[in-house]
Amino acid sequence: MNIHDFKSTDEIAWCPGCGNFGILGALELALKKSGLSGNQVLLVSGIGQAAKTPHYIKANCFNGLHGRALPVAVAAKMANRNLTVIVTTGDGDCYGEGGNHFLHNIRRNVDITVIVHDNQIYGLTKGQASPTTDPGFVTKVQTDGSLLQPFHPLQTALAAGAGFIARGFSGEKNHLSELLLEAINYRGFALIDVLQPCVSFNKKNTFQWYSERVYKVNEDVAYDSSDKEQAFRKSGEWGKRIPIGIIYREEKATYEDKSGLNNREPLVDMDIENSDIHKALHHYAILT
Amino acid sequence: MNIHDFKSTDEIAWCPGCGNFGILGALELALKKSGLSGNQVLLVSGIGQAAKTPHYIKANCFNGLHGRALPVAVAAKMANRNLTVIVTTGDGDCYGEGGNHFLHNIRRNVDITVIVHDNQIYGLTKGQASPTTDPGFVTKVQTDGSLLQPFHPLQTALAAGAGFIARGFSGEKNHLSELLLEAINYRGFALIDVLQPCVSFNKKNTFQWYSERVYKVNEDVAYDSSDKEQAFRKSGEWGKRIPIGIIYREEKATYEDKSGLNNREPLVDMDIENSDIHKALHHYAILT
Amino acid sequence: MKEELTIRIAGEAGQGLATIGSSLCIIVKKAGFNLFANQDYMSRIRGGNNFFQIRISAKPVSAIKEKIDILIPLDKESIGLHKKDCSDDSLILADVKHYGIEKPDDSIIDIPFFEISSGNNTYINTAAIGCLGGMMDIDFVLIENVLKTAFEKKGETIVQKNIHIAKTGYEYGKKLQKAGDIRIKPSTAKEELLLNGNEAIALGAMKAGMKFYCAYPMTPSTSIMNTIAHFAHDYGILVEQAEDEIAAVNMAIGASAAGVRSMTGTSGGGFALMQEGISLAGMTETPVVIVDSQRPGPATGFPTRTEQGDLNFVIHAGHGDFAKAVFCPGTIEECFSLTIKAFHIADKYQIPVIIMTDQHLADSIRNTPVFDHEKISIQSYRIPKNESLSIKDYKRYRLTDNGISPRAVFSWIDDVIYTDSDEHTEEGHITESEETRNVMVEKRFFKRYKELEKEIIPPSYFNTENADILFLGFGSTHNVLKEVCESLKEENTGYIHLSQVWPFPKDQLIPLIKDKRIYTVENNAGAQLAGLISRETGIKPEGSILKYDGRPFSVDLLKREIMRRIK
Amino acid sequence: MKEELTIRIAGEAGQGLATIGSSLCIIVKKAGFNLFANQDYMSRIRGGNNFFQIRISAKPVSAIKEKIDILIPLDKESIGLHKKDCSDDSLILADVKHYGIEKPDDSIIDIPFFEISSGNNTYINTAAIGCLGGMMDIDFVLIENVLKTAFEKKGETIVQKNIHIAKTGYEYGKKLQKAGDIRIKPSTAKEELLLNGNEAIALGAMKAGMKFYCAYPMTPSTSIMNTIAHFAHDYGILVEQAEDEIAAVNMAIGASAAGVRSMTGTSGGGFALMQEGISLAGMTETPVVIVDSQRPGPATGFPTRTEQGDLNFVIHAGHGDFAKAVFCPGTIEECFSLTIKAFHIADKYQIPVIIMTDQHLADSIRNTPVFDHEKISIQSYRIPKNESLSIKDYKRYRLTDNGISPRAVFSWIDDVIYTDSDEHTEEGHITESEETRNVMVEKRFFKRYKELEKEIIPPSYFNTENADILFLGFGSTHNVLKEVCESLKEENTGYIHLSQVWPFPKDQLIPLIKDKRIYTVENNAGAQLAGLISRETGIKPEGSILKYDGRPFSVDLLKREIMRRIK
Ligand SMILES: Cc1ncc(C[n+]2csc(CCOP(=O)(O)OP(=O)(O)O)c2C)c(N)n1
Ligand SMILES: Cc1ncc(C[n+]2csc(CCOP(=O)(O)OP(=O)(O)O)c2C)c(N)n1
Ligand code: SF4
Ligand code: SF4
Ligand SMILES: [Mg+2]
Ligand SMILES: [Mg+2]
Repeated sequence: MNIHDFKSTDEIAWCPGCGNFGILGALELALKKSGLSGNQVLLVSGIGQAAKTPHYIKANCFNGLHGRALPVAVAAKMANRNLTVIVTTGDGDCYGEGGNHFLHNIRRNVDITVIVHDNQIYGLTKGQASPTTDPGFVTKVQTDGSLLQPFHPLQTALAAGAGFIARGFSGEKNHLSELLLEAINYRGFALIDVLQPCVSFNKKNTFQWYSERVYKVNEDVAYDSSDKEQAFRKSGEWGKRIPIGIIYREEKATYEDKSGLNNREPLVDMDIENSDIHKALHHYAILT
Repeated sequence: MNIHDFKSTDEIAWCPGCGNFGILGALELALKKSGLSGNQVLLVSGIGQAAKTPHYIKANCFNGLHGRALPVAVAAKMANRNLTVIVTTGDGDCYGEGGNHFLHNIRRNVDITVIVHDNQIYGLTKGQASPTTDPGFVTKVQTDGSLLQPFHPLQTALAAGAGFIARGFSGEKNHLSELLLEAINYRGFALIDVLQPCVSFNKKNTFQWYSERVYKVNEDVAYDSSDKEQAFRKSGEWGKRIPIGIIYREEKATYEDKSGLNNREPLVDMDIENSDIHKALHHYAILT
Repeated sequence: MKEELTIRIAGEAGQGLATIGSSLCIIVKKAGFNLFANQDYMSRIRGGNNFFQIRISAKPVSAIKEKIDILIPLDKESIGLHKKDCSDDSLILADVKHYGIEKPDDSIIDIPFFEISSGNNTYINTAAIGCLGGMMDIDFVLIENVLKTAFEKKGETIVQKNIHIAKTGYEYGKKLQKAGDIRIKPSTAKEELLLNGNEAIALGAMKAGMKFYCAYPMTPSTSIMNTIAHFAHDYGILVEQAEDEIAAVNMAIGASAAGVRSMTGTSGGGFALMQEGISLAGMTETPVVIVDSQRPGPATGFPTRTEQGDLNFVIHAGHGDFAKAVFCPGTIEECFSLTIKAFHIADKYQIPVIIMTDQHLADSIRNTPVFDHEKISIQSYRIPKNESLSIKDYKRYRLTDNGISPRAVFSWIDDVIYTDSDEHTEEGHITESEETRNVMVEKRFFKRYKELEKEIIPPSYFNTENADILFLGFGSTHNVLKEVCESLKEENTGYIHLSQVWPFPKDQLIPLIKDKRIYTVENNAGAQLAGLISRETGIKPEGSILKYDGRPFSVDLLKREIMRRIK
Repeated sequence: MKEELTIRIAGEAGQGLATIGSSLCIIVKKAGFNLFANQDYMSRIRGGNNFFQIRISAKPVSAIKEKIDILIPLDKESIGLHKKDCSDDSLILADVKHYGIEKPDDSIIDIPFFEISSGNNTYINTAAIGCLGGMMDIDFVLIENVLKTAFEKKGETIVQKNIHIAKTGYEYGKKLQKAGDIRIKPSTAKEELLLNGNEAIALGAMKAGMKFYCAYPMTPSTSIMNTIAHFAHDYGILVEQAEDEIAAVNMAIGASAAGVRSMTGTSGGGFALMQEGISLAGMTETPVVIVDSQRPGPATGFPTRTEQGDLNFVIHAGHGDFAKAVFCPGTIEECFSLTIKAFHIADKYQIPVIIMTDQHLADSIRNTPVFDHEKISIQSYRIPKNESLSIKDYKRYRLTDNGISPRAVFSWIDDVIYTDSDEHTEEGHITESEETRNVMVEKRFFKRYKELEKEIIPPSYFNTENADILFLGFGSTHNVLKEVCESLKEENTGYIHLSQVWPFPKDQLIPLIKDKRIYTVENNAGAQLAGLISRETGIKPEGSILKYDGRPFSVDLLKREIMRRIK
């Protein structure tokens, strides 16, 4: 009874009209196309609206702590490299509370896919500024408007050394599902930041606001996603025009390649009932 | 009895020959030149060899937790904007345990100076890989050599939006002290990553190794430190040649400017003994 | 006329329950009644099912009742979901046709809310308020005024429309007075505050001279930050949202080390992340006030519900031995006054102080006499600026008889100040000496606790002398315990409530409980207070009345549970 | 001939104390003696003053003595610093000329170490070892062999040079036998292990089938990671250094959730950062083993020294109520066996298990009988791969009688598995239901503890029946308690040692301590064990013998303190 439709029956707790529905649909589509079955996929999340996603997909799920999806995800992949591991996280979850894991897991380059539902707001906690909130945006906490410079996820990921960096838009479901499929198939840490309107708390960066700005980067004939400097420029674009698509892509050795995990029995399959520690004990043994 | 020589009498616990001595000397020099007196300066650090620095300088000191120098430093500055706040931290302290504060305090852009003693190793805990350790470097934990891609502090700081980004070398004391003075005088978050040989645990990136590679970026006539794309390229250089000097510099509004802190009485000087909360209570008062 | 009435308005998240609820609170208060309003909501923004419940009474009240007298369902689903909390006498006000209720039973009173609202769902709230007002015989002018203020910003047309609809609902309500007389005896008129526990904590912090608040959003603590942010300009406070809770606590410590009273607030998971920082405050002797607004754990748990499960975690917060104090206000008034005390103790003894509250106390609104704020005097324990320049040879950790070193402010004194998280000398430099360690432990731990014991808040109690059996609680159970035990005075019961759990008020408690049968009443599974009492007093409670389903005790449930213990 | 001897070698960090120390341990062990070696070092890499101390005895020993018999100072400063720990009979072996000692007193025996070392400071260690060997009459072949192994990598010339210098030192030592006879009765020969507590923990983890170790470096836990990394290839273990301790614990949980036995290790400050993760393990019912290798707090404290100050912090780790177990090995053997048990309990009951050790136990080396590892059988509690495919309708949190749900492995079963940190249904989906909450608390907390109580490790004890007065300890004080109390048997004293502090072995302890005078012996300021005993047994200790200067109890100090309590 392998599960290929990825349809969960859990009731969805998002607001009607939320951009998360588009992402959910695109992810379902990508998973269906991937040919994987639900028991081979592990969805990992932290806490937030975005982080509820794994419950709405019929695949394995680890819904952990706010900000801590990445460590769980990479370790699960290290433990069982047969899993396809996908993180569904929010801008607060991934770039705020989880910022340190974001930086260092890019360096680790474990083969996982990270989908950031980026609504530029803390949704579940009712609308405080997130790392990606536009400057000047007013909330109940940021009463004079957000003072901090916004975080640039794509540019930062590039500088930190990520090999697959993309931006999607929840309003472009097919395009997004293609991106997701590419990310899933990419070997290494793949980041997709997805523009996701929050109809309840972000009255600035609305569906319309994004729609008027996004354009597909690969429609731009001169765009070469393997050129890092161009990617730096492109990932800095945020204003009248916002690029979506694969911003940067580079094939390189993953953690599993370098650590030898790919050339051995998965950790989870090892026999643990008969560890023979003679050799290690011998190291400490002294015959009088 | 204002203190202008910044000479502490605390016994120095570093190894003989350590690169930290050069940084300490350069910092003392910069502080002397700054015309500040010790009681106006606050040195904040976390834990590590680098983080012991504040004890060796006669200025105010908050030597806090491993990885947590930045939050303490920026908050102290917010509380008392008359202080010149300087963080002395290590590559592990700042980019490892403290990575999230690094990212978000760049966004916050409080006027502080951050000196990272970058020995590409965890010194105090006896030589494990740090975020900046070169790939393949063997330690007792990384027995097959470090597998993670190294962290690029300057490039990442650039992408994250830092306005003052520099690299120094502890072997170039005068050059370094000039950099430090510029950083101290810069309004905003100033990062100086300082190449610092660890004679005890880093037998690869030695004094000689660095000496053979470093060159001053401003000797390069074509170098314009206000050009972000050029800075991206320059900050990516790491190999045969390693640039030192100011890699990027941009004048912009600080947190204190934007929050209004600069136009008001410092928090620390406010009267706390006579808070009159009539107005706030009135908000909740209902007359039957 | 009735003594009291419990009204529940239930519907989806996003149907404006909080708005209708708070308008109703103001109307009811203005009409001269006492009230206690609590919220029950899910961890989602739209949909699901939430409720706002208001208990209205001639006498002051501050706990919930189990059964509701009037249910106003804002959708059909709410009828089924809340039926279980209705009694035989309950009235359900519902638009039978609009909700498509097929066989309305006797308890349902059909009111054409949809029609009253001219066929516009968004006005049903207003129609319901009007109707309730009519049933309760509240002067319509009060309702009119509240609606005016509430809709002022939306323009005159909207205001008039609301008033019109409320009036129509009001007339319906008047007619219904016969169906169930829900008029309540009026109370005496006076100016009072209408606010919840978190707002009271925020007010306390402002009164105490806090100038720096730094936190990461987390339910149910966020409204402290919202409230402080709202008044930040008025009181010159800097509110900063941190990137995570570790930053929040370290920033609060940093600002405090620089001489500014500062605070942070969070809930269990965030409090967990602050452990190392709390230990840092202990070691560096930096005052800091931290609010743990509890919700049910472990881990993410029930984000919007209530529990008292962090007691042990909070009193043992931070690795190593150092002094701290933990307050747990039981009333809105205590939320205010103990926050002020928290700053006082933190500053005077240079220690971390934790205020433990929970979702129930944090979010529940009641009318409270205006705080006696003018009589409160705040004292700063820093070396004052004008005395600072004469300070010579300053040592941050100077040894003194009582363990407290005078605290100077960076840049106010001429000398420099060393602050250190390692074991340190009087000067604040790192040391490896065992002798210095011994005197520093003495200073931070033994001497500090000796001082703190002098300032312990004694437990409050009722009928302890005459009672055979006593019920003990801490924090938010105060009100329900009080109401129940006062009503059971004749049964030889009494109660004791702790507003401070650390240092534990053992000397004050032992005489009260010695030779009595005691039970604890706790909103947790671990009977944590019972354990604490055993450890600290050597007296073992006979048992505990525990509730850990994420909901507060109702007066009725607690009464039944207490009666079972008495028999 | 003597029964025993304590030798201390003292000098700066970087003078190779650990190397000389461990060579000496091997030589002494090979010569047929028992030994206990502990390290005292500063939080720095070079300079300062550290020592390596070895107690050599005919009988097994595992605690330190207060006074040293032989001091070998590697620099002049060490003479002054360690004089206080010498008795009138102590010998100090020093190169009077080389150190420029002006008026050597009687205790100083002048040995021209510098000259023996051909004027090369780096060989002084070797000269000292040779000299000690000669004094103790150890067969030189043993010394030669150890030096060969130690310097093998540096080439034959260096090996020969060392052997030559050792031999010259040896001859000096032989001549000194008259000055102070330090020969010890030999012991019986057998194969034994020579290792410290952390190495034993690492071996236990390997035996238990741990395949994933993830940690952030922190003294004194780092050597667990080093040891596991050393053997990682042999046992197919993945060792990963995390970016911080929050990542470390969440990674351990992630790997475990995916079906792999995993562990992390840290010290107080890092353990503080793991609190939320521990709570997550509790909520998601994910097995995980965490080592807290204690050092003195609060905050950074004394990074390289010892304390037992985290007891309360550890047993109350994590917000909310959930089941956990805490072991605190007292011996090197227990470091091994309780680590295996920790994995067993974690896996069987799907809970976090914490192993509490401390710097003293972690870093001290002793000879220990070879672990009986072949008899230990390890059982995995996952649904085995070959049974997995027949699993239908899997529910991660299926309700069962004992609260334990069968644990399936992702991808092994056909069905999917939902794991959740919010309150959840049997399927693992988020819920808001109060009924579900109640059964889940029942499952995670009440039923789990019921099961765990069945597996509690009973306290070990000595002379409890006859003694009037008992001394109680936990963790690393086991050995010193044992040695002292056994020597005081005639004084009607006994001891009890706890290797498990949570769930607390109250049923086993009460009969032992009832009607006795009891004292606790603790390496902390807070008398935390005493409080725990009061709370859990209702029996209040009369007092506590506390040491909190960062150094372990010596046999002599504890004996004096105990004698004071007896009188
Ligand atoms: C340790 C901790 N801190 C804070 C929270 C409260 N919290 C839950 S979700 C959230 C923000 C979520 O924002 P984001 O990740 O952008 O998700 P969104 O709801 O916008 O999809 C916060 C702060 C928590 N659950 N745990
Ligand atoms: C929470 C916590 N984790 C770990 C440690 C242990 N620790 C102390 S210093 C250090 C690494 C220091 O490396 P770095 O910052 O590069 O400083 P360096 O010693 O190299 O100058 C670590 C891991 C600690 N003190 N606190
Ligand atoms: S609050 Fe915003 S992000 Fe959350 S479900 Fe609603 S619309 Fe979506
Ligand atoms: S260990 Fe390295 S960084 Fe630390 S003091 Fe020694 S040489 Fe310097
Ligand atoms: Mg968001
Ligand atoms: Mg370093």
